[in-house]
Amino acid sequence: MNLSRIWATLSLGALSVGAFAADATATAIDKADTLWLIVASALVLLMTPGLALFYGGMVRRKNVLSTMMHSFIMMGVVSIIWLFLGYTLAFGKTANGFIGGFDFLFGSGISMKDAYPYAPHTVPAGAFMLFQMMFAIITPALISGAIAERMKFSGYLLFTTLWILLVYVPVACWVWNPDGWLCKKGALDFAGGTVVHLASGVSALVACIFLGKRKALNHEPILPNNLTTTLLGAGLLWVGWFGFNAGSALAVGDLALVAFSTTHFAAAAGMISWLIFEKVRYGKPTALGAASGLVAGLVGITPGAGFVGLPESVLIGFLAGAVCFGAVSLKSKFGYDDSLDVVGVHGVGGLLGAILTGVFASSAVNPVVGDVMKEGGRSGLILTQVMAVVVVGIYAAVISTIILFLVKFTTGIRVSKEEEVEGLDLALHGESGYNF
Amino acid sequence: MNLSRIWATLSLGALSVGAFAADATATAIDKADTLWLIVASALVLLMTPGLALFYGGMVRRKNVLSTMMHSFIMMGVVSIIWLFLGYTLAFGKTANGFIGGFDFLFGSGISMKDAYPYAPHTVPAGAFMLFQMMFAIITPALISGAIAERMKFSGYLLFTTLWILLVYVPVACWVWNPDGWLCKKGALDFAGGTVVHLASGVSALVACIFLGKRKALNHEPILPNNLTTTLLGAGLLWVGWFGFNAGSALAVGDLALVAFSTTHFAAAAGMISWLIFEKVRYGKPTALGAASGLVAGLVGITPGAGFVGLPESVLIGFLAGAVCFGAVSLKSKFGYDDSLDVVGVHGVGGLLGAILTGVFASSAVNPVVGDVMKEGGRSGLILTQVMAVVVVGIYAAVISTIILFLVKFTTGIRVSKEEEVEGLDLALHGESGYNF
Amino acid sequence: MNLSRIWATLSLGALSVGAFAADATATAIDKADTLWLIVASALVLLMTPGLALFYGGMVRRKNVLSTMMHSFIMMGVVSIIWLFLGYTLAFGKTANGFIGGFDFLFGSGISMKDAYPYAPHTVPAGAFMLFQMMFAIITPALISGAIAERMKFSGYLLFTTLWILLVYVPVACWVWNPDGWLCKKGALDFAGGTVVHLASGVSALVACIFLGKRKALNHEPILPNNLTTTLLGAGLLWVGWFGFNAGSALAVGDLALVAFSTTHFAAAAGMISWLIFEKVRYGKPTALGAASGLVAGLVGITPGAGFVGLPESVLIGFLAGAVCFGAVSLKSKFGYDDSLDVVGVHGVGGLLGAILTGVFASSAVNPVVGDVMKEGGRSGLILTQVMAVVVVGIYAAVISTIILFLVKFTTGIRVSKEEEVEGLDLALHGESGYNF
Amino acid sequence: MYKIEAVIRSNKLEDVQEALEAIHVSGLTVIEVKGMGRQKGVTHTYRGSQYTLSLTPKVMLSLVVSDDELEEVITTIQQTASTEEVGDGKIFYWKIENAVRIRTGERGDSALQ
Amino acid sequence: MYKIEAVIRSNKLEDVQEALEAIHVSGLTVIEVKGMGRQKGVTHTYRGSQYTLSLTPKVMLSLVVSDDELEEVITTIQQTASTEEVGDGKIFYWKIENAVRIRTGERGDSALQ
Amino acid sequence: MYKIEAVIRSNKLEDVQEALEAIHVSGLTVIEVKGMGRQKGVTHTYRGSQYTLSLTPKVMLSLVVSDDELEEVITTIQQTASTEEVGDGKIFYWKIENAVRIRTGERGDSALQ
Ligand SMILES: Nc1ncnc2c1ncn2[C@@H]1O[C@H](COP(=O)(O)OP(=O)(O)O)[C@@H](O)[C@H]1O
Ligand SMILES: Nc1ncnc2c1ncn2[C@@H]1O[C@H](COP(=O)(O)OP(=O)(O)O)[C@@H](O)[C@H]1O
Ligand SMILES: Nc1ncnc2c1ncn2[C@@H]1O[C@H](COP(=O)(O)OP(=O)(O)O)[C@@H](O)[C@H]1O
Repeated sequence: MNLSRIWATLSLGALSVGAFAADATATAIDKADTLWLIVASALVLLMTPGLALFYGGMVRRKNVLSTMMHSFIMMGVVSIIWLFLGYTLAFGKTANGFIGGFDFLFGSGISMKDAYPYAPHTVPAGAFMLFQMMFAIITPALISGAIAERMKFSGYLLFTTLWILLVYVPVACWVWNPDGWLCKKGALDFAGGTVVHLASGVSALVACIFLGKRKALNHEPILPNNLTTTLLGAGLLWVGWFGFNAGSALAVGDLALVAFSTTHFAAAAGMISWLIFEKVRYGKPTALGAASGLVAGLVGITPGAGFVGLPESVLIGFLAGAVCFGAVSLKSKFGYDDSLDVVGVHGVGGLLGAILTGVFASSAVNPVVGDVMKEGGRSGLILTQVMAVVVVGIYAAVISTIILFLVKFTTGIRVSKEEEVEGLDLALHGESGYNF
Repeated sequence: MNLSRIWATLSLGALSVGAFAADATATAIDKADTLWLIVASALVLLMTPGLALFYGGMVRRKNVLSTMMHSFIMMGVVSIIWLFLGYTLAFGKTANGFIGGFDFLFGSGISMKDAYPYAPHTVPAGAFMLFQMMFAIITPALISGAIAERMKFSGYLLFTTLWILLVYVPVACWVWNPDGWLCKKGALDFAGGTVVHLASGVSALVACIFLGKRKALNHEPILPNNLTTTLLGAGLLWVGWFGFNAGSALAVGDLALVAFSTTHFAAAAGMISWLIFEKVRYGKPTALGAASGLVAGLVGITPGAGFVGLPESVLIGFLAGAVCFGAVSLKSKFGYDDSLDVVGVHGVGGLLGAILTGVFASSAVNPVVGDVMKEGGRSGLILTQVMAVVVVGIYAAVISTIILFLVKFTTGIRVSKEEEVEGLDLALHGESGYNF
Repeated sequence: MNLSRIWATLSLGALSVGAFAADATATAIDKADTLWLIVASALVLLMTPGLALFYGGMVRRKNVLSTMMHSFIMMGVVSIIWLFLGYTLAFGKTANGFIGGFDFLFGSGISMKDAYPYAPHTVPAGAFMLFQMMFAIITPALISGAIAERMKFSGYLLFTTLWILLVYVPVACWVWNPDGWLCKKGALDFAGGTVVHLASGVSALVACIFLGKRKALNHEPILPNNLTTTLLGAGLLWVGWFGFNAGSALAVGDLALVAFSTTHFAAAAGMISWLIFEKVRYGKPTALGAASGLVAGLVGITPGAGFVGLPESVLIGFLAGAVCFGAVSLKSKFGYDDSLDVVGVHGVGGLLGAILTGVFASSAVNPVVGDVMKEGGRSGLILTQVMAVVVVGIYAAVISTIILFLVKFTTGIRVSKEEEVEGLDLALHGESGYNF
Repeated sequence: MYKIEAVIRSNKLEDVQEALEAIHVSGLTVIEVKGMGRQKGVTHTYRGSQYTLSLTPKVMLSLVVSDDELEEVITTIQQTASTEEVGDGKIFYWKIENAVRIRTGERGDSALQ
Repeated sequence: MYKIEAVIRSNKLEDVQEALEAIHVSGLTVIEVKGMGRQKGVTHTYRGSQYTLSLTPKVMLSLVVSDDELEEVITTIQQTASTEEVGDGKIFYWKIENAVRIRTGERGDSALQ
Repeated sequence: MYKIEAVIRSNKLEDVQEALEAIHVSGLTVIEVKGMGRQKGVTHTYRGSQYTLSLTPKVMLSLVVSDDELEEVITTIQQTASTEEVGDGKIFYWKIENAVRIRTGERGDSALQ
């Protein structure tokens, strides 16, 4: 991932293609680009309620609200953390490439008129901060699928607060801060395959092992309470993901269009592929399979959205659908209880996508790919991708484990057996989802 | 419909009005226009989950997922078909005006930087391809409402695949390819009254007659399982329709604003009109009536959205609400089982809208109208509209029938009586929508 | 509120900051601004279905459709009224500052190419009319929460029709018409704290007292039928509110970004604050509390969205969450039956927000603030804010009372006891929300 | 020991519950049911059609009482649940052999207290 | 006076209702239940797993008839509800002591009419 | 032949079902009910208010067994469903006249197998 280069290429590239407004100089603010980032931010925010529905529909009736709360509360907690501390640690001037400085502490110094100072953006810094915040909101919410139906709400709040500051923010700094060390290594991650999906997927694995299985697992059927909710959530995720991936171009132009297209086709292919494998393996293509497959496709294309061509995006989506289906099916073999398959979809999908980005990235699509392959060629790029994945994966796993211990010995981490049986909605929130 | 002329007018018109950026030459890419098409594409995609909800809420509980799948799966299947084959057959260079050539086969030659080569667009070809794809996705999904609660999933997949290639793509070529034969005749269809609604409505009629009635019809009450879902779907359709109609202007400007406004007012009037007639006829205005009426208004205005004035749009919406209400009420007289009234709403609404476009189109709103009325005047335009409707209607009916026979003798078309009684969700997908 | 000045500042300000396109003169139409208003209008429209879901989930199962209808029907009724009469009375040339003239009667004279004639906008008048209409649609729908579960549908239609014309339209004229008398007094209301939330909140109070309590209150538990619906609604409201507040800048630029940010942070803080107080007071943080708190934050920031800084928006959101929580908790003490807490959230939140706008408005954020404080300084501004709130509050209360009497003696206002027991869905609309 | 099954209007549930508590009925089980009887069903409007559902939502109370409580309980239910409109419902009762409290395993009248 | 409880297939409800109306059964209460028996349950597919639910949705009819109606009602239900496939359900019946019409308070066979 | 009605905790259903299958109970009907008893209800928080619902969700098992199975079935249910906390529920049983298998029309004990 090397966004600084991408951005440079973008604005310079715009000059050379001539198709786009020719009066854009490297740091001039462009109204259309700014508007796109505003709209994309709204679209990415929409993904969090979308995720709440996607996850909420899959749990048992008695846990639907607690599961949805896991996503909604991130819109509150992470936003405030981001404004006051997270953004500056991720995107402040970094000396060492590991963590940002305090130049934007408490939201100071974030201009609504001028661009982010350390990269040649064409949008005001405030727009960039908002857009990045939406990513920070959804990432810990993704993890919540793994620990659904049994985690204490206070423990979840403490966990996500620490996780944002100790895992997400540093990794975002490494990969997305123009001076981040991974950014400089030339690893490619267009919209967060590593930062968002891999980091959350690995942490989800650690967290669900740490928490242990739900009492009901392998004992009584655990069936989704409302799959129409899950389908609606999947639909909103698809739409929001256009903002996520195409918005990551940070400008209106060919890269945004490429990212929009590859996102769409990967989602389409992921849906079809999951259904085919499901049909072959279990005899019936399911609605939940369609929803899961499209999400797998979206996850798989995320790191490569602005680097690969359209036919390649179909292939990536198809592979993501197939591999994530396989990963989810194998889950029971490994014996951890990842309630809503965060590991199988986001962890495995993010990993696969990062590596496939290395395989399929094309300089015809994005000149940045030529730059990063100058030294090591294709195999060098793939190695860099693997390295980035491994480093981020190990880091996320280690820090998440430490945080989980900390949570366990402070707020506590798991609800009591009685609360689990009663359901978290009533036990923790004093409500039930439906009073029909 | 004569989009090539509309586009020409638009970009030239922009020069003359002077209100919009004056530096636009006929084929220069405009960033705001490009962004609008990106956003409009996302909005139109949102309509498909919206439709899934709209339809899904209306069937019986046991068929809610299978009905929603009819829409969702189109986001997968049609997308891939479109990229590889559909787009080129619809919008490739056409010699005869009947079917496009292979210049964009497998997605090749679709530029993300330069405009579509055969019309003076101000947006990159990739954006145009994406936007058109979203229309192709929702159109066969519309048909699914007619065959809900009894069609085999495999049969549906085969039917829609063939239908897209043999009905939608040719008709789109005739009407929307700048060299399509109907396009050259000067028929007006701003956003798909004929291509989308009439074609799907007629095919829906054929399909539901071909399939036969649901066993439960006239035997037990068939009540919608969840009207809140249907209302939500209607709300999303309304919002998405702004992208559908106003996006069809392919540029930010007065036509987009006109189309946005007429779309809104027709939906509003359609809702009111349906409710009034329902109140008079059955004594109570229903929530489903509100949802149906607004959709009828939206369908009715689609062909004329960029050709008529605001007061006319209120009238069109009102008439669409009234006539579709009547058509739906008469359904039982004709004895076919159109489960969710695709014929009454999309078929009749599309037909009505196409003709009313002829009646109310105004050159004050859109100079293209002056062009097409130069030869035959108002009555000539109306005749052209009728002709377009008749040709497309007959073509869709004939080809759909052939496809249905083909499906019947390959995958099979209708579920067994037992599966119908059990419900398609469990029988075909191994799931149930709600596990409360 | 002084939008005329804001707009002037905006377009002039754009010149001085230099960050935005420098070729914008005071009245030239800008494509990016126009597109933003189109998109923002779609976002604000989405809020009405969002509100339908937010409210619909909170009532008892038997009233879910009637409650959702209260919102949906406004999309029909208010749209038509607005086009033909409302817009001209609110935004037509006003001599006295109290009510607009007839220059836009029946939608005539609303240009789709040129700007609104009485203010230096950079968007076509049609876009402005549409955007304003979306506000007019949702405002009476907000009131419906107070009278849910017991009002006659015909009475509701008559009430809202009169209310739009006799309360909303005049108040909008005073505050948002560039020649409105309150506008000229220099009261600040960025996006409708007074016009939308206070006016609806006060009218809601009057209406629910007038109607009397629901029979079931204090007799049987009244529990929300579907909180997942309410959460979804809250999510859509949040996203739509970006259009509401940031769209009110009427242009892409720093003010839109400020408003977007403050909106977001106030919602986040409102959610957290409500949950904290709820946890302290009742022992458990609820999902409905999260939804209520974020809406309270959104309401609270609405009048100040483009006038205050980011840290101030966090504070405003936090205070709004806390104060609205308190107001809602005290409701039972006062003995009126405000079914869904319109008074506690929109009335109190709008009031608080208007006053806090006076307290925190900063000329560093928006130069207009400097202008309005030139004469009376900070305390003068606060006094003006209080005055605006008092005048609008009293006006809304008086006129609403008169309308309610009128409704009572014509269509009737409250359903019969039997209908209330049976549920309004079946009694008034002949449907039930769920047939599971 | 008697088992009483009473089908009543859903909106009478709260009142009946209160009335029974007032005469110290200690336990009660409630079932949501649909009833067909003389009362005519509800009419649903669904686009072009109207369906009259013959089944109306009701609530069934199922409770077991000792022999000496029987009459008082029946009278209480009957009087509280009656609106004197068609559709008020029915009470059925019959002698049963025994009751067991699951928690303790005890049987007989004491299992009811 | 007899109480009949019949567990039948959900999709047979309409037919049975009609058949009972044809023999002038005046009242009926319907309960949604889940049954376990010889019939094997439905298989749900849920991502990587398949669950066979042992309980199948059924409908239970609960009705009280006078002594002389008993046989006809039982035969009607049995014949209408039978598909001759496993899972058709069961009818149970027993003598009960009395019925009360809530509306009027009247007891005995006349409460049933 | 006996009818047994057991109101148990919802989360005990799986266990009881398994225990009954282990003693070869062949059929069973399950009804979702709400119960009032000594157990205090659940408290719902709703904005400014808190409601304690007196009714707690429970599951009612309805099964008919032959005379010689009765005791074993009752003991099995009682022991499996007991948690020794208030709210475990009750078992009621009574003699019934007969059972009919709908599929075949056969009556008596053989209809139960
Ligand atoms: N014979 C019966 N067996 C079982 N339930 C009955 C019987 N008759 C009536 N019911 C129940 O009682 C309810 C009310 O009966 P209905 O005849 O409508 O009114 P009423 O009892 O006031 O004459 C019905 O909806 C049904 O649930
Ligand atoms: N002993 C029983 N007690 C109560 N209900 C029973 C009993 N046996 C069967 N049932 C009910 O009857 C239904 C059908 O029984 P099943 O054994 O599957 O088919 P069949 O009656 O055709 O042999 C079951 O689902 C259950 O609800
Ligand atoms: N007399 C009764 N008649 C019918 N059902 C009863 C009766 N008493 C208790 N129940 C049912 O049994 C459940 C448990 O009873 P409860 O008194 O709470 O606990 P326990 O049986 O452990 O003392 C109740 O919720 C109710 O459904």
